[in-house]
Amino acid sequence: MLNFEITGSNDTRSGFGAGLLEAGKRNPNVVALCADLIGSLKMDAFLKEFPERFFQVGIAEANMMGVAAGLTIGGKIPFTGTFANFSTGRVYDQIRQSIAYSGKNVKICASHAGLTLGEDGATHQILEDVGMMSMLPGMTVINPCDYNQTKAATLAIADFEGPVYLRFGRPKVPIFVPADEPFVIGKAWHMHHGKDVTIIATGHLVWKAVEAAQQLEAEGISVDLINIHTIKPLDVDAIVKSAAQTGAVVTAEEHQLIGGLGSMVAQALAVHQPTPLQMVGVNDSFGESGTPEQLMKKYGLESQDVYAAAKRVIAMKK
Amino acid sequence: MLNFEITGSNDTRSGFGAGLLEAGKRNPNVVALCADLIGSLKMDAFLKEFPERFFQVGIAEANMMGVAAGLTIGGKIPFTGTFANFSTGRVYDQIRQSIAYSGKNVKICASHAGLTLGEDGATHQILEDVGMMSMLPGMTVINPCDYNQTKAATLAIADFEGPVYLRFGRPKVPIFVPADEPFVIGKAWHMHHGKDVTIIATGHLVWKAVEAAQQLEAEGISVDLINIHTIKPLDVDAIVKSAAQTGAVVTAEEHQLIGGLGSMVAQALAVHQPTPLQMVGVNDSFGESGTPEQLMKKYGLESQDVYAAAKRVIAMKK
Amino acid sequence: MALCRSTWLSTLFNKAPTIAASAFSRCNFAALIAFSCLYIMKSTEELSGIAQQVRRDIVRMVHAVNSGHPGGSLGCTDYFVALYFHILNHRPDGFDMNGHGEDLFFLSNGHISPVWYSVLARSGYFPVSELATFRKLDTRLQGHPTTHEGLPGIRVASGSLGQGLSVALGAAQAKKLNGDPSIVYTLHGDGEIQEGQIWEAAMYAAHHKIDNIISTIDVNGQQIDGPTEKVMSLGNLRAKWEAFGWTVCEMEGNDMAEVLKGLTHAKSLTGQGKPIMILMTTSMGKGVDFMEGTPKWHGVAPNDAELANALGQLTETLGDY
Amino acid sequence: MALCRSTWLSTLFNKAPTIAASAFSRCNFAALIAFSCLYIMKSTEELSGIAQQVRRDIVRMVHAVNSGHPGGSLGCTDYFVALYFHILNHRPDGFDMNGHGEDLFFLSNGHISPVWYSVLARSGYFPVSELATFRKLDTRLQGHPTTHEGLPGIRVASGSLGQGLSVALGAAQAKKLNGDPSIVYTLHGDGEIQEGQIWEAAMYAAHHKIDNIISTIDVNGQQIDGPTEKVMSLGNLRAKWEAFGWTVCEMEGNDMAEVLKGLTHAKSLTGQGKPIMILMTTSMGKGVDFMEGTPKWHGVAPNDAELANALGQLTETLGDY
Ligand SMILES: Cc1ncc(C[n+]2csc(CCOP(=O)(O)OP(=O)(O)O)c2C)c(N)n1
Ligand SMILES: Cc1ncc(C[n+]2csc(CCOP(=O)(O)OP(=O)(O)O)c2C)c(N)n1
Ligand SMILES: [Mg+2]
Ligand SMILES: [Mg+2]
Repeated sequence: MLNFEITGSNDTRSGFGAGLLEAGKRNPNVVALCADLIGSLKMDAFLKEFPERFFQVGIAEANMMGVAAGLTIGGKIPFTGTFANFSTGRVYDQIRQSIAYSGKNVKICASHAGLTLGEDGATHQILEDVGMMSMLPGMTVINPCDYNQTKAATLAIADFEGPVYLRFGRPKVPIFVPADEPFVIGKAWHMHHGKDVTIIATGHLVWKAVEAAQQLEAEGISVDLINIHTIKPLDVDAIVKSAAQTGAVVTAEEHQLIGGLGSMVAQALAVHQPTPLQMVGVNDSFGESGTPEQLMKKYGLESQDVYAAAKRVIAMKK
Repeated sequence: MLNFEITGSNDTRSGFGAGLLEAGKRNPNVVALCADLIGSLKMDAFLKEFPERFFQVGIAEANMMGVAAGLTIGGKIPFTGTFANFSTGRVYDQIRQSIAYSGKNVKICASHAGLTLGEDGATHQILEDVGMMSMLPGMTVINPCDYNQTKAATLAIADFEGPVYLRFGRPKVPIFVPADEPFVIGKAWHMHHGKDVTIIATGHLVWKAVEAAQQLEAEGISVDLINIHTIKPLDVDAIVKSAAQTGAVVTAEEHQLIGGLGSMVAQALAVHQPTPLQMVGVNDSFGESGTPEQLMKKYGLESQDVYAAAKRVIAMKK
Repeated sequence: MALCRSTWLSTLFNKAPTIAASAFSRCNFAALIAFSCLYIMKSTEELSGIAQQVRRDIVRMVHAVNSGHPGGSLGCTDYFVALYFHILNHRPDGFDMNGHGEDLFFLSNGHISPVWYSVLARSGYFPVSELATFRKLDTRLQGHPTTHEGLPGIRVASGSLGQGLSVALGAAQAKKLNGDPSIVYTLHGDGEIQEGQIWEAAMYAAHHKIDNIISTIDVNGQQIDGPTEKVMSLGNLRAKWEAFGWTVCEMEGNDMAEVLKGLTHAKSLTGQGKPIMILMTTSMGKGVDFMEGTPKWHGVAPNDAELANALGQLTETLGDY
Repeated sequence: MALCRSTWLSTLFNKAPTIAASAFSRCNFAALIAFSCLYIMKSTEELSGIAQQVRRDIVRMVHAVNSGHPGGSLGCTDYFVALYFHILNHRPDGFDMNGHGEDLFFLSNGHISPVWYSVLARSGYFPVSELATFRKLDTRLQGHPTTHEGLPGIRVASGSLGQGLSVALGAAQAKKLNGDPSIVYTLHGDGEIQEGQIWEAAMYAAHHKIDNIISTIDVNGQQIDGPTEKVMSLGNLRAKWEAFGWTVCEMEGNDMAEVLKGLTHAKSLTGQGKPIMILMTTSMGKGVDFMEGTPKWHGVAPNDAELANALGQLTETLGDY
């Protein structure tokens, strides 16, 4: 029905903070590390509750990844916290060798991903993190869309055995996922069934996709709407089935087009079900300073852009 | 005609070494840096000829990238040399901020890329470097296929203004590109024209693609063969035109399928010309120890694999 | 062509400009004898006056966009003013990326961009009015300094900590290759020193005897999560840098006379085969009482009332932008 | 369950096994009183004999695949033998990734995998015959150590330099959380110390007072491109580590008695609030005259004649694999 009630507004990082605290209460092996960004990562509550299970590493992200890998060897489940660029590009080789290739049960939790961190500008606005982490064999990559989904994802990865990259953001965004919606790693959430066009969205773009879908449905265009919270392993089945039904696909993400969700969907389609595709994302450009809203508009990540992509791709159908 | 004469056999890194020496002779602003791998990178000749223009940085790759960025500020054209994983994942954030975002004229030269470095195993066999570097706005990404092309590429990037990632390998491979074949950054080399299937290959896989194409042509299948030495900027025009003619595309690379050339081709096709695609590459797995030949076979990167992919994709045509 | 367009500033303070002989002494670089330099040296009081204005700029800039980093900026204001209005041999009105024949400055702790932007504008790199665009869409004054928008005075992007020393070392080596006797300066946060790349660079500088660099660490004892001592203790910083082969000086960073003395002394130590590190003690938030000595204002902007309070403590000496 | 299945080795040397009281003293970890330990201590001569065999294994392994790193491996052989056959409180025959109640060892300079594999096999972690698979397709004995193929004895992958100290510190902190009084050991190359991550970890260890770690640097003065002094001088290593807050010991690494003394002394320094670093002087290629003291054999395998020459210098004490 595309009738998602907005129950509030909050930042996804607060969903992480709440999930981490809860995970810490449920499992004494959950520990947390932070690289001088406790407040930004919303790790304060965990630190206050479990000071002895919290490790401050200062501004030394490479070391943080190694220490986290080592903590797993004593049976701990470490959650690392820093901004998304310092969680990935700064420490890629460390994650690759000491965590992914070594199969360590580390949860890499990354805030301030994408353009929406706003005024800090391009050095902080990583738009390549999902691509980097998805190339790593054995890595699970999750990009939830609101506070509730982020909290649920945080709890789910605490119970999951293996390295995980969890990506979330800085600004307050609408809360629309029901608090009791189950979070199943690797399983797309089919938000709405339709037959004219498939919209596949992740992270902050899911709400934009909902808005776009509402507009399309109002015009009589039937939308199949898929929330890909888990980018790796990708739910190829759900995507290919939907593409086969609609014959036209749109992807939407707060990430570079090269290497992002769109590229993975393009691969899946080309191999299994060649289908016209239009992608919404950042087109080979760095970000810049501005308010989150200004940036989403300037870089073409608004619901209007998803809507326009849907119209374009429908026109591409034979 | 698919008649490429093999004129010898050498490693692509030696092509880099020869090109670097030559570039150094042509332009006094060319300088080189190395992180304790002079012999592996074949930088000895440059060091001998221009000791005062050579900077040894020891085992400190992050620093090397920064120093290289700084050297450009004095008008120098720095070529950095280390293994491909330490040229990318180890230093991604440094490249991102100090080189790519800062628009510095640094040439990041990376040896021992892919599986073919052989016995050292997975920690050294980066299969994600092309994906990482291609996501960076403003980065030029080049992956030449033999000694001659690597030498030509090295000379070309010395004259090109802007950051470049140049990827090459360790083992000796056939030399088949004519020594006088011009190297044009960003322009695909259309090696053979055909109408039944397009094969797009890069790096060490180009020769495998030639062999596969020969086999296919012998069976009467007409092959359009494209050598993509420049992965970014991608020659989308050449790819889309070829796909429109053949209606079936194969990509081949020594890289993860996720994030590699195949994914960029899939994106280009899905947006401009939805076409069945089969990809040859490493399928979401780390490498391992073994001889280059054993590994190429085990991980499905042989001419046989390109041949089989071509047969599969032709079968996918309506 | 004047090396520093500051005659008007001196006039403001009604002090007779003095010719700095020391500036001439560095001008023996052949290619640059052409643009011989009329370097105007300012008195300590004049510089302190400029610093007051820069501090006003800082709090106004971060207030206007409700974001940015006032704490470190205020603490480092005296250093920046001394550097740009007295120490550097530079060309604000003919910015050249390569900076041949000029001293260069690199800000490694890019988050304190407000103080740098203010000093760059006030020393003539770009119009002071442009400070009003700080962190706004399409600005050249990005949240963290960048070359990407072509702002004069910036030679590399920073913001991701720990990278600036390496870049500066490359620039210093390029100067040596070019036969340019100018000096390269860098500034770092004390928290930033926790990054491993800093120590890679430290080792490199000593090994290559890069003695045309003067680095400074803003030892304000604070970082985002609290006092450096609690977050990740730096231990004996002097011993660390000495063990890494640097000549180490110390300097009180919130006393203009001391800063001038410290930087001049450091300059006298260049050319002796060793890189130079100044450990500069500052108070975060210096000049605005309620911001002083706490990490609380590391990256938080004042509200309207706080701005008024802050401005009440800072004299407008050169006119607000 | 024996902590170390080495009775047969002792028998080989016709020496009566002695019970190591020191081993018992570390066994007050509640969960482990169950597997109380019969730790067999070997004499210095026995250990030297094992080292001869390990050196044979090393040159034979790298020769067999014409690749791998004999130089650093041979230099560190005495350290490895002392550690695995005398110092470590470990369970070779019941490998458990978490290693509760065991001492742990991390090889950060993963390229010297040959010596580690030999010692692991010879101390009972896996069949000695498996050494013949080194670096061959489908082997568990990858070119660089990895957990990926499930080889007992390995707890994290290494090969990309500079990462092992951080991992070991995490493991050491996990032991503290778990109330496990065991010790964590690490080994690093001297060239590896140029990596910035090492210094991040160094600072972290001191700050968190991680005093259940004993790290060792293989100070062989060589790296791939030549002598460390020429490639990237480490300067005063002792001063560096002391400035970073570590207790620093020195030890001659190619004298078995000295190694035993050095490691035992280091053990006595644990639990005092500071991490411990041993600067171990070795000769690269030790035991094979033509490989000694040169970086030439860092990563080059001997040919047939060179192998024969090398084996002629090394006594077969335990039987070749
Ligand atoms: C690599 C990296 N990690 C983390 C951050 C986030 N960050 C920005 S400023 C800062 C604290 C810096 O402390 P310090 O250098 O002492 O500067 P001060 O707070 O004193 O201005 C942190 C952690 C960053 N910008 N870069
Ligand atoms: C991060 C990283 N950079 C470079 C290399 C390549 N490499 C392998 S061993 C080595 C030299 C190591 O020197 P040292 O630690 O002294 O070991 P030794 O040669 O003495 O065994 C280098 C540069 C690597 N493995 N990892
Ligand atoms: Mg500070
Ligand atoms: Mg060494």
